[in-house]
Amino acid sequence: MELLIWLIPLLPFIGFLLNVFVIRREREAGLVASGLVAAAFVVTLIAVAMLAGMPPEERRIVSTAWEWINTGSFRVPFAIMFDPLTAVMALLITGVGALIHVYSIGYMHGDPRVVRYFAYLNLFVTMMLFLVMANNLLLLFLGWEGVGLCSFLLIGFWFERKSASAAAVKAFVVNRIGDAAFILAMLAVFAYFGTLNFYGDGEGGQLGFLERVSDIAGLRIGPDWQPIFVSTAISFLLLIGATGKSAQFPLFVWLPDAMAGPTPVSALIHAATMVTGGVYLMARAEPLFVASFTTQGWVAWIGALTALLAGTAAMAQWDIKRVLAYSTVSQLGFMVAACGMGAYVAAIFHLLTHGIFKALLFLAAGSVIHGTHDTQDMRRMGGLKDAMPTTFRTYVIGALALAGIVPFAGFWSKDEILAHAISHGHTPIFVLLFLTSLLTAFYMGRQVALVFFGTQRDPSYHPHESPQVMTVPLVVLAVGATIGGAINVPALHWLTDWLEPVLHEKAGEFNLWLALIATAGAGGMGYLGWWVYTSNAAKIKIGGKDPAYRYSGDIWKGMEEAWYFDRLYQRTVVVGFERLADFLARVFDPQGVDGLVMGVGRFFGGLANGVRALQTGYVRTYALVFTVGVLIVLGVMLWFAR
Amino acid sequence: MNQLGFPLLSLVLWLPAAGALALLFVPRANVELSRRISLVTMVAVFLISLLLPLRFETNPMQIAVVGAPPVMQFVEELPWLPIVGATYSLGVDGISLWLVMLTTFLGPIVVLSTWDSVHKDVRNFQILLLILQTAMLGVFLAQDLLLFYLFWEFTLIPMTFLIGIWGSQNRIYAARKFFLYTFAGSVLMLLALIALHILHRDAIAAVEPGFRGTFSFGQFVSDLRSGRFTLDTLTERLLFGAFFLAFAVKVPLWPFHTWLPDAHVEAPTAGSVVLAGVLLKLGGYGMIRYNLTLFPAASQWAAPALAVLAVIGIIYGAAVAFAQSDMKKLVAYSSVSHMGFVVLGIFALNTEGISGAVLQMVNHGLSTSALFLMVGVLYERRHTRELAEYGGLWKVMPVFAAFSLLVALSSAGLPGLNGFVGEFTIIAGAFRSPLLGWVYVAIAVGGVVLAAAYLLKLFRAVFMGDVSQPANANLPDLNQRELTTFTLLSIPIVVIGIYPALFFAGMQHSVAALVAELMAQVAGG
Amino acid sequence: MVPTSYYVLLSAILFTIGVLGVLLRRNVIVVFMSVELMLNAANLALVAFARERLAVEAQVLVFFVITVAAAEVAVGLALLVSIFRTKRTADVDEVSTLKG
Amino acid sequence: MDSLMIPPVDLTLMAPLLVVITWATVLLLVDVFFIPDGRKKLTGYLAIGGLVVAGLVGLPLWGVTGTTFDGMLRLDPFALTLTWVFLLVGILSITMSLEYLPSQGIEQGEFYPLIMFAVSGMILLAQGTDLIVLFLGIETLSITLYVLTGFAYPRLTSEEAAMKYLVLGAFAAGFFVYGIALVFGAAGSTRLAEIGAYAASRGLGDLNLTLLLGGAAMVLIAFAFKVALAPFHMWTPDVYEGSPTPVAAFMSVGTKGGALAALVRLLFEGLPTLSEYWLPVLAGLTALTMVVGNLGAIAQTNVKRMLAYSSIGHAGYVMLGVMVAGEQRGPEAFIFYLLVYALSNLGAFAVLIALEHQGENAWRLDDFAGLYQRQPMLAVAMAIFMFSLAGVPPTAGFMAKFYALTAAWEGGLPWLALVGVLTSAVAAFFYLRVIIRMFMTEPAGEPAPALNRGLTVDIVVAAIGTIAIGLIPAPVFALVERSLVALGGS
Amino acid sequence: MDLILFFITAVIAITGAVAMLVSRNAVHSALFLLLNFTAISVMYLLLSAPFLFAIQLTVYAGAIMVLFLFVVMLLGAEKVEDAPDRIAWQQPLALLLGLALLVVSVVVGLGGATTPPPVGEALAQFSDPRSLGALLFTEYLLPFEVTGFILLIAVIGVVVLNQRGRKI
Repeated sequence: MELLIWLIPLLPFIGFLLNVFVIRREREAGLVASGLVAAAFVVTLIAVAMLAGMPPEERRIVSTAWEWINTGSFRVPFAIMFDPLTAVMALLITGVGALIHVYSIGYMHGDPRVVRYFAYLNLFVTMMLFLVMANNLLLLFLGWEGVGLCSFLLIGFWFERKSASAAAVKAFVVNRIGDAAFILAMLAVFAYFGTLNFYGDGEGGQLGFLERVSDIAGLRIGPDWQPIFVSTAISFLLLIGATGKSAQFPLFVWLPDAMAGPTPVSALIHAATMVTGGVYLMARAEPLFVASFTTQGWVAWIGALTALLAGTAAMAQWDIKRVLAYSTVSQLGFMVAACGMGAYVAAIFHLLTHGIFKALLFLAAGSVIHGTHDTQDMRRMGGLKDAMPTTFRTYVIGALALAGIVPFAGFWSKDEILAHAISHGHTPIFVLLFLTSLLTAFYMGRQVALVFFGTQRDPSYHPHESPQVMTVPLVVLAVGATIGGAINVPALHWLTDWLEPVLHEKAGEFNLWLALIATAGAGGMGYLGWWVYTSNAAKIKIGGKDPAYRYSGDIWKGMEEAWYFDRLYQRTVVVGFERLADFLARVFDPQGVDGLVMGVGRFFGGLANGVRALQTGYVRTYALVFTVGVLIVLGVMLWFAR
Repeated sequence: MNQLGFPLLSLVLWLPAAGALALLFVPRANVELSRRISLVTMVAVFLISLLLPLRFETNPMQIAVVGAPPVMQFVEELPWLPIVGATYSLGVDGISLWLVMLTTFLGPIVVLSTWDSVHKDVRNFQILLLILQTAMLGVFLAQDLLLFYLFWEFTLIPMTFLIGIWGSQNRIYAARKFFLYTFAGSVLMLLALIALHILHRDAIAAVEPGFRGTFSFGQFVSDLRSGRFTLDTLTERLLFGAFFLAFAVKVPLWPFHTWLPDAHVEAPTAGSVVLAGVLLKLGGYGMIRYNLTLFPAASQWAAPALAVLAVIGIIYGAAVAFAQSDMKKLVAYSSVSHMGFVVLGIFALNTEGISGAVLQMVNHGLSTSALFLMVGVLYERRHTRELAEYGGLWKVMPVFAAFSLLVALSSAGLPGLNGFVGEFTIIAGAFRSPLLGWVYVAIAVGGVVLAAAYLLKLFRAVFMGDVSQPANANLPDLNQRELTTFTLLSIPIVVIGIYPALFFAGMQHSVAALVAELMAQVAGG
Repeated sequence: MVPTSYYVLLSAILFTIGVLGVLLRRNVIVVFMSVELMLNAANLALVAFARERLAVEAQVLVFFVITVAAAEVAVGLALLVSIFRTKRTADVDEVSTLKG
Repeated sequence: MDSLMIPPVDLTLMAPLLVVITWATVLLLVDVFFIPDGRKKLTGYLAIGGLVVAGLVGLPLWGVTGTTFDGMLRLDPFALTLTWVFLLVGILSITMSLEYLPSQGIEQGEFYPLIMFAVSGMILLAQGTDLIVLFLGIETLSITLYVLTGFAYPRLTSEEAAMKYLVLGAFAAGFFVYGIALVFGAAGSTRLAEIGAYAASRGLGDLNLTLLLGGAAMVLIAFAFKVALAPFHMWTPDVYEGSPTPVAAFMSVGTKGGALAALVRLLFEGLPTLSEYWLPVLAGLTALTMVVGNLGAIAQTNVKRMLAYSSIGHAGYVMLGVMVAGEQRGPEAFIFYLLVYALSNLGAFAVLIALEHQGENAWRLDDFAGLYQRQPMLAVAMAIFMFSLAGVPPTAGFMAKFYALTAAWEGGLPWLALVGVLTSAVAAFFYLRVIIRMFMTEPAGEPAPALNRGLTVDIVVAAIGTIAIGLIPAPVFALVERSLVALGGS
Repeated sequence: MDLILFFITAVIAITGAVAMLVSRNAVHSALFLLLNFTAISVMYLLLSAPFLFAIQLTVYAGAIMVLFLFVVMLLGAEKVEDAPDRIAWQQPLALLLGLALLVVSVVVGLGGATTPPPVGEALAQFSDPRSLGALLFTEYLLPFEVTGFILLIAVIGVVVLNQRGRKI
């Protein structure tokens, strides 16, 4: 069993190594990469089955490979574990991952660097698996940064494009800000618990910190006038880390730009898996978060605000992928908000369903892009439903799931979150989230209308359906998006039970009224979106403004720019830092610090010139100086002899 | 004598010098032969030095009790200057072990890098490299303060020539600045050595008449710890300061860093590699070996202030690096930032901090050397170091780009690669240190963010985007030699990243003993 | 008898005048004369002290000093003559090309 | 009247001195009568022979301690070691002059005997234990050097230098004599031992402190002038620059060495009990000297003049040892430093000579440009000397500086050691400048300098010595140490 | 009596010295210095050192001063100080220093204790040139020899410094 779980991350890693060092041909690369990830999926399934065979309380396998860091009291093993939470994450990663790998074979066909692409993809899966399988924060961080790296590589895959390289660097650096907080959180954890392990190895050894959260109950740090709870400090730092990775306010700005990468990448990394890392982290560190009421409030508010903010931004985008990107941010906001409200199972549930249907949407969008010869601007699309029927159908399924229409997967998970918000009294959060869900339906309706209905607005290309290697994954995912909700439908709540050993949560009650209202609202808004944009199709011009712009004006503009946050950062933080760096480098360092050093040199030079000036060449001056010396020597000696 | 029965350390120490001597007899025109002799020597030194970690006792029999001198291994001792009690004594412990290995490891790499970059007076270049190698090894190996100082100062001479003769346009200015700055920085250390010697002699002579004094590091330490020799607070602080200044200039700690960018920018690639790879480590090593060990109380006293400088250096170096358009300058300032981490770790004064600092020195040696080699590869092809001159090379030189990315990420502290382990251990140490605490760390972590910013800026400017300059369109990718170089460097970069315990294990005992002593100082006074 | 201190006082005055001569006069020959005056002043003091102690050695010393002074003057004047041949001056300020 | 009773004279105790002085006198005659113009090199060889013989004659005297001429001369290992150093300096100076003189058109046979006379003056200074002997020794040395300084006839600067040297030297001699008078007035004797005994009698009430101190101060000033301690150093740069280069080389070590040897005797045999008065003064002068010498050198672009200033600075470093010669390490540091300085500095001057051509000098820094490409070995040797003078390991200069600083610290002058290291950091600047010119700039198109045998010998000996002593100083230290066991007492 | 003679001589000596210092003609200076030397030789007589009196007159006043005068005449260097002083700033400074030096030397010189003036046999011995001569050849034999060499060196020096001009 221990060996088996090691296989899960290792299989894709082997794929990575093969693709880097051995494989040179496109065909082999795709097959090997997809095959190994699929194999990992199978292994994961086996592992899950074995896990299910164990008694619920013992469903955790921990395996240590070697001591990673051991210096002083600071010991971190290179250890992974497998428990129910990890299991569902791993299933999502390997499952959706395998499909996306297969899809990529078609999508990336003909790209000169496709081998490298699959290598990156494999590496990503490896790192993502490490992220979810790590048994300590440091190894989690390894995966965390590792997926960040792969994200960087894949966003920048078409590095020739300026936007791609800029987006890649931006993604990495913005993530780094969150990571810095993550590092601090790790240090704090280590300082207060003496270990970074989540759980003990189950053999009577040291317990992990998640099992010992009570140790820090009531502990406070900080200045006397403003002490904060240690649990708050740690969880808040983790929260900042999560906002980076999961693209939450205020660090969400990198994700829309990240769409510069190949679309399957957007599907895998920037929708289904990597960006959910933050949510996973919160779920994993649930005892810490729960221990801090303050942080939980922050988490909920950040999630809800992000959800609304990104939802509004998604409404006003023209780029097919940017809509989905903001939608992803928005949905992640849902999950985060759920975590903040204590609905961890709901968060994970939504994570899973969202992983499936958002991957579907992205892949379908990719199929659209593929079929329209790299067109991404929805103003140049329209009427594609006939040219690409499979894509259209799967896309609609994905859209319905995202919008939260019964019985698609998104409905169940979203509803669970909303129900939790109501039932636990988080009314403001509920309002925000509900509003967002309405917006979601609206912009998905808008998108479907813009892309698939009406007439093709840009006749310069001939749309065609994608090859089977791409459509088959779409169909598979569409099935998943349709029935995926089943894993935690209110009556069965399999997922809740499954996660119970980790998240200790009982199934919530199904709120029929809410479900009805939400579905009705979503259906209505979705239709509204579809209707507005099909009926106004004629007003949409390539490069033109949105019909809604007429009514909302600058507000629409603000939505299109995601309320100018990106630009705000650019103009304050980035420019400020650049100016400061420039000042330090061009003025302060050469003239200040080095100037001081050179000043010392000049000082001695000046003294030297003084000595030189005294050396007049006149022997009488020399005698004069001599006499001065005589007087000094005599004077001092006589002074002493007084 | 030692666990091997033959003077391994002397062999390692003097073999490069012997190679230099042999090169003297090679005709100046026979360029290829000089290079080969030099390479063979360096490789031989490295292979021989491999015996050190192999035969190193990670947990020596002698248990480190508080008050005992540091346990040295492979010890050699010969009388050298009996009149002042200075001896030719060599030894390694867990702290110097890896630095010695770093030095011998970088030796062949440096020589390999000269193949394409140095065409002027090749033989003498190699001679200087070999001599420099001996000098640097001497600093790490010497267990006698006078011997140490001798090697310490001597490193200046070959390096100055390397910069001054083979450097680029502004080389004279840089060479002069390098020499004078570092020389001036270390003169006070000479005085401190003398003071220590005399104070110690006077103290011991009071007990043992006829004692003529010593420069033996081990004896100083054991007498200090056994209380036979004590320093009053002011003296200790002054001596500490004198030593520290020398090391701080070398490291270089902000604000003593301004010689570094000049030296790096002007030095030939091999020179930069040695400078960044090993020479800067002399400072960090000196702080651990001498400042902390000899003056524990003063170290405690000064640690917070020095850590402030270190933290300033981390941020400042990173910010200034970010603003550079010259690749070498960028990497040079990144050294300021990275070495700031090292100093921060050292003055955390705990096991994590110090062992992290040692490992980080090794890491920095590997990563930054590789970065300079990377700049060198580009410079040989295009003869410019301006970022604006490049772009899109990922397409043109994919292998090179891959290695560069690896190196940049290692330098930026990506987990799984070497840089992260060092940095993280250091800040873990600093966080836990009662002298420093989270404020220091919170700022230092900013350096991690900025490191990603400037290194990716570098990477992006060179490798990403389209090939804008026609001159870049047909640049050849790495040749066999360069490939070997980068491959060799990548191995430890990855190995340290995923299995640092191997390296920590060696230094554990020494660092623990040192820290125990520091702690005893706190308890005692 | 005249007290020794009177002689010493006189000698000090003469010595100072000699020093002033070196400091003030530009004529090399006069400078040499001033040096001679200094030596003489010293001799005077020496003899005065010798008389006080009745130490004959001091007289011997004076003898040596006079001899050495003569030798020095000889060399100095020879040098002056040599310089004068090219420079045509005995002004000590004129020989000031070496400086800085 | 009574027959004169000449006190017993033990000539063996002054054998080296005797050999040098006799040989010089005879050589003078031989030169005039037997050696034709144009072959004056032969005189040089003979002079070298004489110095070598003098050195050999001294060998059996190793370890002998004794006085002669009624206690006016003293032979002890201290004096003997210094004698050897002086002989070495003489030999090296003559070696580098052999070709220099004809190339400058100033070859005259008298040059070599004069150098020998100067050496004899230095030996006299090392051996003398009576103020009057010291005075005469200084005058012997000085008058010889006045002549030698003015030796480069067609060059006006040579005569100018001689004139300046003479005027100031005579001025200083005036103070010396006045000092002797005052000391005699106080102590009633010129013997160092008796002065010491008198000075030690303080407390008995008959000590005439003011008189003694005043006299001692004036004598010290005269020595300080010879050693070129600031502010009595003003003559040094001009005189070094003006005089023929071998003479400058000789002076830079010789004069200093002789005067310092005498100073050690004076301070530690005559005035040890008064150290509380003279030590601060001398320490102040030393500090000033190190500062002024090294600062002055910074501004120079003329290497010869730079070396002159540097010699002032080095006088300060030697003084570190001299002042604490009462301690074990003082005289050791002094002699060791002197020896090392002699090697390095003479070597540097030899390189300077190698660059000079017929009738012209090549002392500008620019003349050193690219020397490495023209004459690699010469450049390397010069670099060694420069590093040694700057005190950078592993050259002998470092060891010497290290030892001098140690001695100073031990002697209770840590602040002076501090000044020493700080000024040596300043000094690195101008030594490095020469090195940079030689190695890192392009040659200015000058033809390769001509190296002759004598110079080569000089440079090679000096370079090897500098490196060897730097790496393995123990034997030399041991020698110096053993030679000094006897000093301090008596 | 002695005291009066001393004062007269002292005044003459100082006058001679000062006059030497201030007179602008080198010949005058030499003559004034001669006056001073003569006065000092009288002092030697007063100090019961007749031998030195003779030496002073013959060597100094006779030989050296003649040498001075001779060179002055030979070179025609009586008046070299007509040109303006290039370092005139130094004059007041020099005078100041001279004053200070005088004060200091007086302080030093008068620091000496005064023992009662000696008389009798011992004084006679002191003033006897024979005892001086005896000392010269016994105790002071070495300095005496060295003085000889110094003179030799001086002679060689003079020759060396002046013969080559003719040669070249």
